[in-house]
Amino acid sequence: MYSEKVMDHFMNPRNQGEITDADGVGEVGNPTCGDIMRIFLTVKDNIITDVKFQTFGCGAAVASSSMATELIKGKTLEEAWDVSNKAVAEALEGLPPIKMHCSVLAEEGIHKAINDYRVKNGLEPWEEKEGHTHSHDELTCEE
Amino acid sequence: MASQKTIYMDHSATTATDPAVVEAMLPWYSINYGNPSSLYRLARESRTAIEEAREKVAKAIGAKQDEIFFTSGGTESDNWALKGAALALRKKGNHIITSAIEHHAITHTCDYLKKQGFEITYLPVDEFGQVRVDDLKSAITDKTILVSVMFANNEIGTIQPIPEIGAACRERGILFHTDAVQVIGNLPINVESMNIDLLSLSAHKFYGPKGIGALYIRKGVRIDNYLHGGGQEHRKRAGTENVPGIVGLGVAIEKAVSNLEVKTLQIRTLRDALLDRILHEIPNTRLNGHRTMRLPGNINVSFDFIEGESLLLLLDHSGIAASTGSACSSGSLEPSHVLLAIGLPAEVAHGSLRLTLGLENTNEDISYAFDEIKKAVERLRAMSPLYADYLKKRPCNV
Amino acid sequence: MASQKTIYMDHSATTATDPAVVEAMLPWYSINYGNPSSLYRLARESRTAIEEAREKVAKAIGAKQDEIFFTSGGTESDNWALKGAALALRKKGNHIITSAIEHHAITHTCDYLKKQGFEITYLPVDEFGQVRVDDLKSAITDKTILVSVMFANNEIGTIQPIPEIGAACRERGILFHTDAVQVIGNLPINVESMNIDLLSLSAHKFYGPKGIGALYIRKGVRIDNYLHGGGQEHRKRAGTENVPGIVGLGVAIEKAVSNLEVKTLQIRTLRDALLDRILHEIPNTRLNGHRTMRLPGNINVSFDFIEGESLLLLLDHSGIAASTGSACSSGSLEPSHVLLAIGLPAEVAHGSLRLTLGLENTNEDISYAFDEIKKAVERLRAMSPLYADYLKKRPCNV
Ligand SMILES: Cc1ncc(COP(=O)(O)O)c(C=O)c1O
Ligand SMILES: Cc1ncc(COP(=O)(O)O)c(C=O)c1O
Ligand code: FES
Ligand code: FES
Repeated sequence: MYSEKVMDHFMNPRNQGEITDADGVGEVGNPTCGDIMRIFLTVKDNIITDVKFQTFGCGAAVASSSMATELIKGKTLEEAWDVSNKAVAEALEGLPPIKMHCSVLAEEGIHKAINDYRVKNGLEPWEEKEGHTHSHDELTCEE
Repeated sequence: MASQKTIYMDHSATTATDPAVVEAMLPWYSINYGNPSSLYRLARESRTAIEEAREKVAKAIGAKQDEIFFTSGGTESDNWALKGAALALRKKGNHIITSAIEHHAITHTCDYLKKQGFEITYLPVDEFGQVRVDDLKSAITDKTILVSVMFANNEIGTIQPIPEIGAACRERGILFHTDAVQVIGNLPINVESMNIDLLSLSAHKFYGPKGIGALYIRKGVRIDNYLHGGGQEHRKRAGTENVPGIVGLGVAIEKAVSNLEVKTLQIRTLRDALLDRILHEIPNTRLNGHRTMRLPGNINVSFDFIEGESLLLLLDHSGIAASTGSACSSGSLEPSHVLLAIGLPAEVAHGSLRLTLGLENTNEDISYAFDEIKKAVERLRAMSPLYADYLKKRPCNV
Repeated sequence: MASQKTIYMDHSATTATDPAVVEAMLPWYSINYGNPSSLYRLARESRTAIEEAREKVAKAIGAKQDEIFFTSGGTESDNWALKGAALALRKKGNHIITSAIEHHAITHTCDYLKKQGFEITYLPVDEFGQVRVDDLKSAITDKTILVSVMFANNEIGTIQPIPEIGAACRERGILFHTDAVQVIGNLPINVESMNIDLLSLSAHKFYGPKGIGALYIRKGVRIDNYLHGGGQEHRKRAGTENVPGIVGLGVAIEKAVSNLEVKTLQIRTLRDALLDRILHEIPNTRLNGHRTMRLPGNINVSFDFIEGESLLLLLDHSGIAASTGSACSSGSLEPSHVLLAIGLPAEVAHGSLRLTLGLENTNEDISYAFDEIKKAVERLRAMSPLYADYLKKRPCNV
């Protein structure tokens, strides 16, 4: 179901943890839906010098968090803002369709963290996309 | 990458076909391959084999041979029982009672029947997953034609008060179906004394092959046919008989019900050992389902702060095969309707793990599995924002 | 008592499972037994095996992989196709067209649909068993939602003008289903060029296992689900997948469609040899069905003055496995509806013999079978009052 890249990032998550004195923190998701992602940023001169994540969620959510933090580390805030969920999914060599929203979560978490930083520093927040939702399809069954 | 040994703890999903069962099936593929409906010797052999298997199934549940009809599995049996009874009794009424924790083969069939104009009552269950017989009694109306309550649940293992439910239905002259797919080889069944009119079973849950099952239809009970066509199964279920599958089901069920007490004691002992360690040695963990009225091999626990699919992935990496009620593993992003029905908050349902033990599990499996589960839970908690919050909120950071 | 050697000439009833097919199935019973819906490695292997088999089935009929859905056999495929299409399109119309010579899996499903308010037109067939495309065209009304005409008949072997029927349906935007259960391994099929929307097949007719089949559903065609429950088969067909059966179906169909011309030429040559001898060397004998538009292995002949069941018993005694359209062998005392539809008087239908040849039949089988058939016919005629009358009425007693 998952690509090798997803499994690698799931088994060996990069940048997992907490930055206690983070410059920006973003939290997205909802425990009811089974996913919460928290992104911590350290920003110096408009550049993300450190990033960490905490995630409660599935394999795709963990791998997306890990990959997303890799993708934005060392980037300017503008560059980081433009890292889309598609880019995260592609870097992971694809996600099952039903799991795409887990990468959306990563994109939104980064946006929230960047805006948190901006607001804390007296800047206008950038415009975020609409909040993430799970597509509540028909029920399926395990076995 | 991952370790190659598999410790299989997902026996409620399916079981390995017993090699003795496969052995018994083999001649019916390429040697005695006759179509049982034909007239010649080769065909007569197939017919005899089918009737022998039917006898074994009947015996295993206290039924008579001509009350057993072979199907393609539990799903077909459930569909047939419900749709067949509903259509046959439509003139008498359009009300069907079932429970909130049935398998999807029942709930989705009920959804379909609802679209066809039937009214469905879903009985609630208590926090342990049991239907209250009084709820059933008060749900019955003049229009009630069918009650379908599963014998034991596939996720949390809770066993229902089947004889009492059966008696309540019999008293009111209402058909009673039970999905016993999880029960063969785990609990004794007697359709007579338990007042069961219709019963579904599926071979692959008790070391038989996949794709074969049976429906018990009590003599005198008339339900509509479901698969229309040739005159097989006494004109009740069309389609060329899956002879090897039927033979396999026969052998598997005969084995499954023999020595039942010894086998289930063995499994229950292992189960309890693993369950106790999980509950006592991993904090913030709870048991889902009933403590005693429970399938012998079933463990269903929730670990706070973590999500089940990630847990399964880590366990798979350690070679442990298990299951979860988390939405994230379901392809539909809805957590298990069973866990919600026993009152679990969605986020707790997400952190559920089901381990279903079987005949081949050992003490070593249990120790190994426990260690791996503990490590995996700790690892996932270490990355969970919910756990981080919990630690911060605790009076002292131990 | 009876000779122990069996000369099997009933391949349209079922076939021996090819030992290579059984070989391929074996690991999926006790080694790779994972439930394909689960998450772990064992389950992923099953999933991959299923998708590989699906690809093989798709390739064999010119379809795409996601257009193939596994079922428990031809009967389920037929039931699903007809009921699923009828219910999905009920709002558009309630008229279904089929032929007078379909398998009971179609006709009895149509009977059921009729009770549910659908109107069924049974197209007549000509004396050779073929539907006339003009009849079909004029039977179509504004309410027609589905046409189901079998690709080739199981009793008389007649092949229908499927591409023309498909084109006529496509032109009017009407769904076209064909029961191709008898056709795999006998004729090339291409669902694209033949304008087929739905197609049923069953593994045990082409040296695969019993109890497994498939329904092809053209992309974009929406029919209702039939077996409700779990989310298997892309949420279209519930039930734990019969993994060994599916693997067996895949291997069997791949073999069945390879070298098709060589194999069918071999069978056709044997068939023609036997058929010619029967028609020329046994008097008062006639061929039922079409001379050329006919399944390569099919012989269906009527012997005047005798009854088919007795003939089968004698042949069985000689070790020959065959079939008849006689009422006396059917358990229902109705002679074959197919033979009646091509205009055979009931008494001639009673004297019919079906021999369906397969890959393992040899020249020796043919000679032996011919001799035994001739002897058996003579023996039965010698005791037949009809034959006695006939002899008396003839101008001279040769
Ligand atoms: C309780 C219950 N009912 C029905 C089924 C369906 O059986 P099958 O998958 O054999 O169709 C299952 C398992 O899949 C089950 O656990
Ligand atoms: C033309 C035709 N359709 C359908 C079927 C039913 O297939 P099955 O017996 O595999 O269900 C058969 C054979 O039995 C057949 O010959
Ligand atoms: S976190 Fe639920 S599906 Fe990814
Ligand atoms: S003669 Fe006996 S059934 Fe027809």
